[in-house]
Amino acid sequence: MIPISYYLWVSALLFVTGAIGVLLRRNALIMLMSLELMLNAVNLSFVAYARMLNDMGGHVFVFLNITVAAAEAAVGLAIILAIYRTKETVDVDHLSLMQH
Amino acid sequence: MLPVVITFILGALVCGLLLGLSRFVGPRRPNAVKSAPFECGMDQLETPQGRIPISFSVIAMLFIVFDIEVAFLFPWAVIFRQLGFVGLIEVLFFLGVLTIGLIYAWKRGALEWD
Amino acid sequence: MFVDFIIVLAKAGLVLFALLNLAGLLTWAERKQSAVMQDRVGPNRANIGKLTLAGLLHPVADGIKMITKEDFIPEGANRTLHTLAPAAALFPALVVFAVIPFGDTLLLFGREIQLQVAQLNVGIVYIFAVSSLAVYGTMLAGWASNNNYSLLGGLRASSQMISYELSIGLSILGIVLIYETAMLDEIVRQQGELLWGFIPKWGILLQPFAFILFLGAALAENKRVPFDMPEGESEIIGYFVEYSSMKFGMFFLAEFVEIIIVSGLVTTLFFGGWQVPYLHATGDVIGFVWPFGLGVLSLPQWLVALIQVGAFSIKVLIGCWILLVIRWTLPRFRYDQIMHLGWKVWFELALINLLITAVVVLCW
Amino acid sequence: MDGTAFLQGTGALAPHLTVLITGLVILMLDLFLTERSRFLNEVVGLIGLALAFVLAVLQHGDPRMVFMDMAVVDNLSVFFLATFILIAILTLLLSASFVRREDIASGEYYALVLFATTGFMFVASAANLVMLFLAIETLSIATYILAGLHRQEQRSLEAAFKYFILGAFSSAIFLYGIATVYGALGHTNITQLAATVAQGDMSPLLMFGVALLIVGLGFKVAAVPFHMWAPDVYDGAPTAVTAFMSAGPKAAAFAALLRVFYQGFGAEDVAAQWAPVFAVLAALTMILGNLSALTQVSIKRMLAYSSIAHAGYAFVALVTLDALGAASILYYLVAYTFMSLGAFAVLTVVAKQGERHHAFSDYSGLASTNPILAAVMTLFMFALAGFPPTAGFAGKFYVFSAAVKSGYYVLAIIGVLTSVVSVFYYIHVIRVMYMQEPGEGGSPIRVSAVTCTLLGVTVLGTLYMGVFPGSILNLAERSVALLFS
Amino acid sequence: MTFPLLTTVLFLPLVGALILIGFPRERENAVRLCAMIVMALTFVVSVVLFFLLFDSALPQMQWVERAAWLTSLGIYYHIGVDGISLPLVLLTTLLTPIAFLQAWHSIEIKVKEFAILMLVLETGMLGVFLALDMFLFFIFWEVILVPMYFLIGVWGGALRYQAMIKFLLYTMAGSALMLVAIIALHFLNLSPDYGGTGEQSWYLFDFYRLNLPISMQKLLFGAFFLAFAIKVPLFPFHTWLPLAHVEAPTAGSVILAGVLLKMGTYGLLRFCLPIFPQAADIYAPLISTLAVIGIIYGALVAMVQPDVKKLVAYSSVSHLGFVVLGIFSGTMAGIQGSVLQMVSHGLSTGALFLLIGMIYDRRHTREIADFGGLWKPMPVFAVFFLVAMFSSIGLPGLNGFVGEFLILLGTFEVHRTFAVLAAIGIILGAVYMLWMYQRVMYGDITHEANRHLKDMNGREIALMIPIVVLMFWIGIYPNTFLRKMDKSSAHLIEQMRTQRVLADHQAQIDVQMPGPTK
Repeated sequence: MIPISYYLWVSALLFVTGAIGVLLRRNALIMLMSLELMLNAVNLSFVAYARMLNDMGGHVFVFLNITVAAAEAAVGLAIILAIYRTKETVDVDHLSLMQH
Repeated sequence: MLPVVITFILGALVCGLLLGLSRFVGPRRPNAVKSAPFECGMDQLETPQGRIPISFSVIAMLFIVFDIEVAFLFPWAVIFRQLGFVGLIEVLFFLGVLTIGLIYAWKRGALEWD
Repeated sequence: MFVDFIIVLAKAGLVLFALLNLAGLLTWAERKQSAVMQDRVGPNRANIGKLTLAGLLHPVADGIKMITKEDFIPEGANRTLHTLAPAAALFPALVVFAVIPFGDTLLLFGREIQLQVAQLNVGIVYIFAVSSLAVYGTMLAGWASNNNYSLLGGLRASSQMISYELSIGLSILGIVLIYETAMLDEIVRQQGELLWGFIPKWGILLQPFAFILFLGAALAENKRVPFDMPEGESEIIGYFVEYSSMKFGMFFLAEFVEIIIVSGLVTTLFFGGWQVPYLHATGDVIGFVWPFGLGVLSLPQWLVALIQVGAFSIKVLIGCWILLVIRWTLPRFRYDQIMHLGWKVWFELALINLLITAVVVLCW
Repeated sequence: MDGTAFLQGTGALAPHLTVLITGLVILMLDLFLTERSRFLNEVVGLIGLALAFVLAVLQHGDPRMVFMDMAVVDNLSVFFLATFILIAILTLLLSASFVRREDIASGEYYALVLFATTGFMFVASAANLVMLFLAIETLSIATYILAGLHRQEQRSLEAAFKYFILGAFSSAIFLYGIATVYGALGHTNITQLAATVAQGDMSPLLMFGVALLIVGLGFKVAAVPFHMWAPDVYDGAPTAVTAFMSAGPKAAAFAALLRVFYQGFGAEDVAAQWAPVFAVLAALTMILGNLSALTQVSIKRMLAYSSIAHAGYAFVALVTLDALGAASILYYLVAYTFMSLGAFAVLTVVAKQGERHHAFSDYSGLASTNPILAAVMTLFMFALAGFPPTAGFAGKFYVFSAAVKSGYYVLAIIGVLTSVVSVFYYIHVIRVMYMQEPGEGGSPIRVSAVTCTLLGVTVLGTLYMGVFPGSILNLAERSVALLFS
Repeated sequence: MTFPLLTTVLFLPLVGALILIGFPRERENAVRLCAMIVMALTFVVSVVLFFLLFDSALPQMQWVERAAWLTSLGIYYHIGVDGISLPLVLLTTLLTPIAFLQAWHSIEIKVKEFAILMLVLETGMLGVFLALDMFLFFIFWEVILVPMYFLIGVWGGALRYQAMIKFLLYTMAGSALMLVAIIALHFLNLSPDYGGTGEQSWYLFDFYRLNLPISMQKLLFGAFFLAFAIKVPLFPFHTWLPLAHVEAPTAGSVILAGVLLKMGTYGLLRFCLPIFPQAADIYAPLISTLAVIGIIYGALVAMVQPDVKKLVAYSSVSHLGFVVLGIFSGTMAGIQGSVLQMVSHGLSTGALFLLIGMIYDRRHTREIADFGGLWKPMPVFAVFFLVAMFSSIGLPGLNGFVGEFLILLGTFEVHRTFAVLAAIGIILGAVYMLWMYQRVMYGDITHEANRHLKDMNGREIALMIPIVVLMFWIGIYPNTFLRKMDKSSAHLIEQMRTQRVLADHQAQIDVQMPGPTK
């Protein structure tokens, strides 16, 4: 039996990886994927806790979170696509119209 | 869990074996014409990195949404009889909202292909 | 523990072995079938000595040929992904079968062996999940080939696959609603019951509409005629145009494995799986009951198991044959027709079917 | 859940559902409308919102949990519901001519506004952290799209993207916080968190979760130092959307803060942990928000920073953990709604076709070309700066009263001093309008009847809440009473 | 319930402003006339109040009106008037129409807005003097800034932006802290520890009863003092004043010097001293010092000004130093003198600004060097100027003398040095004024433009007459006014004394019975 804390650590690690990805990567798509990574890391936490607490709630929440993640991904993709079609790039460094 | 793991390993082995066979048994004599992209004998005008039709992306997004819908329906379907009438009403509302989304996408032409 | 492991290994190996061989056979069957339908002879050349075995050696020859052909990767392609793509296409097809029960339990040396590789309580979800992975193979193949046509073909193929996946899911849901479980063996077991005492409770009877929807969607998912627009080997170049050697073979193989899986699923969900009508499994005593209670006949357990596996196999084979016939019967759709059908007809029909089923189940 | 509970729950969520269904109806209706009949979108939206408002107001009373304890109906939620519906109504009025002028797909626009409003409303009614998260996501996703709805406009897309990335980022952090709290306490029911905390000791895990919740919500309200997305987003988004964003999501985030930190973690020993953090956030937000606003050359961007600063004031009240403080947050949010939407309405009008005119210089001489518009804008500027007798003054007064009452003198002093700083940039707008000659193109601007109505309502609201703040504050006090019982 | 007289006075101008909003903007004369009528009405009402209705025998607030406003916080619409505020009310209602009349022709653009703003301003100023509820007071205190901002910003001179921003930010910075202090007082009043009533209240006289610890008093006193000192303006917070005065239109300057500055001194008298008597005692020397510095500094700087208006502006710094000195002397004479001096200064400086405005309308310059020999073309003007100047200097027989005399008297009782130094300020005042007068009025006409200047017309004379009459009245028979403020001033001092005694008593108890230290 793998202890709960292992799952939590993995989850934390994934979460931080995702966060770093969002903050450091300049490619919009990779940022989006990092965001998804963060959400799924949390899902891992939820499941681990739910297992630990022997509570169905956590599992249900994961379901909901997956939906949210999907909706977020759809919207994110749509935005990135719209940008790509006007700018021909998904590099966020080119998104600087408002930095004056 | 174990049977699934074993199946996965076996499946991966088969795939690896097939890949390995073609890699190591077959001859290897590449030349320029052979490794050029196949376009019925014409030279390739541009490499595929430009835009792709937007409809594919739209389909992908629609799929995400509706696939989630289906995923939500699975647990519902399993315990449907326990939920009873209330379960039906709630799922009707859920499906209703998504159906409106579908009608919207439909009317807006997201499902049209030329 | 170790014995368990061995048993599982044996089951998994057996299933894989059967799958691959059957797929090989199907390539032959398809060619023969087409020959029959087109009043031709079909494959008959490959031989060992004088032995042609009605062309049965062709699949073997094909295999050898593919292995010995050159495996080249087009210029500018992503080598890793290009290599990975066929595996990604074949792998899901190979592992899906793990949850399909091909028989009831077999009592052997005092050990109860489940005739199913993996008895998952989320079997249907597993199928759903794993078969979705096949999209990656298509997508990667199209994308990694550095070829415009491949890319377009890959996009079309994957769009088509995901579009019909929704219908597949929704049509299966009707079955889940009725049998109230996502376990495939449980579904099969329930199909052994009788309705009003004489009609087998098969899915096809309870969900005829879902069967049609499922079959159609599965065909499209499998990119078989009439939905073979993305590959259309006769005139269109599809997503694996840049593949040669065994890599191409793997795509080919995957297609035939999928045929078996579709057939297996149809059997399991709609045709009672390994159930033989009126053959009950009650403890170790088997009653063979005529519809109007004419008499009882007991069969030994191993025989029952054998009959069941045989029944399952026959059902699957018939399914495969029907799929092959369809392939050579119908003309091909246009791509816009495929998508139109998937989103505007199949999906809605599946939804309506599901809701009607729900209402009926509730009012039952 | 049996049928009765289901019906009860549906009844309790009637306002939410009304707004949601109105949005869906608009979405469908728009598909069948022609250019001439497009006004029906607004009509339907207003009718639906009005109905929802009535339904919401009817619900006040003792707290009751519905939908398996996922949602709660109490006076606090009713107040917020009313506020959110008000925001939506005003936004609809504000957008009517804007959407037409900028050629934005109006069906989608209104539908999204209503969906976002539904999200706000669920935030107010959430009795469970996960429910709260879902509600926040609902509103966020709708607002991401709204921000990018001007698809031909690169700035709009850029804004949408930035908003999306940081919004989703903060959501993830918030969610992680929820997961951690769930792990630490074993459930996520807000109304029972307090009891659970009281039983057990405060584990580091719980504190970690609370910290994550703070960061997540901090992003949502754009509290310094989590504000970096706000100016660009507010600047780039279509102005009507900016108006909506400056009022709605912010109010919703405060509703969430009240629920989580007052109702959930309001116990004294837990509060001792988070209150100082909020105090620092409040101070930073007020200072940096106001100072950054000073240097802007675009009024829209200036208002964006000012919006950050105003969140800082409301934050001050949040620190107090006091009934007056909580009530003053509610009051402030309503007041800010009027002021901000009014000011942005003027912005939409002055910006003209294509939204090119947001610089201070575009307002020069507005008083001679459009005296009434200038006068209205002046009122809003004074209100935002906190001059009596406007809603802005009353709001700040209550907030600072609460701060002083709870002994946060330093925060109150920072608050009043930064208000003085803020006068500088608000006054600048007035100065440009009244004390400079109109530049070229300084022609009278036609203001549509709907926009006039909106301006009238916001002006009246701003003044009424300034002269007779008592009525709304009483309502607010009654609404927050349950947090302190 | 009696007729709400004070409310009438207070809101009559605001009602006028609201009526004016409906006027068409082209009908400038109608707008002017209407505004004038409203202002005149207000003046009449306040005159009636002052001379006929006010009972000078009563020390308390009179005509008190109290109505619930924001009940949940205990805020009331609470106004009243006593002998200290009444003269200032009268001053306000007098100076506003006069200032407006002066601007009859000199304000030509946006007349409607100007009239509205003047009316709003009048309400604001009256509100400050009438409010008994601290919240109400603060509202009026802040409201004034808005019209004042526009008056300077729209109709002001070349540097008006700088002037108004400086004016606004200075004032607001001060009042911001005062707001916190007011709120703090409210909550201190809630707790029984400090002798508060324990009820939700913002009533001024409830705050009088508070018995706060010294340290707290010091802080709160500081917050109040800063707000008022900036408004007065006391040295060294005066730097906004010259600019604002010079850049404001004449009407604005008149109001600013005549009334607005008095709000600062009024605040010191009404709030700082009675609420924080001990802190006031502690800081009195320091503040008196600042006042004296202001007196002398203002006078010296005024002396070297080339600009007449600026000169008068600096003279205000000097004169208001006297008022502050008088207030912080804490004596009956000092306080009475201060109140009187507030009125006098309003009259004299107001008059000076009006006259400067008249000459500016004609010549569009205010440089002393540009004038000279004005006596010849404008004899009437010169006479009026002379009277106003003498009044400002404090010539006996005119109003300025009485106030300054009383202040010096009061100060002499407590701080002789300050009194002596302040007296030097008077002399300096005479010097710069007379010098200026000499350069402007006497001598030869050096500029041709000055030769054919028109003398004052009927309107201008008419608006100067009441001021001059009052100057002489106060100068010759100040008792009319002193009598009215007598009881109230005494009452104020009495209150402060009892406070001190109470505090001392408390301190003694503390010493005798050292309780557990906090």
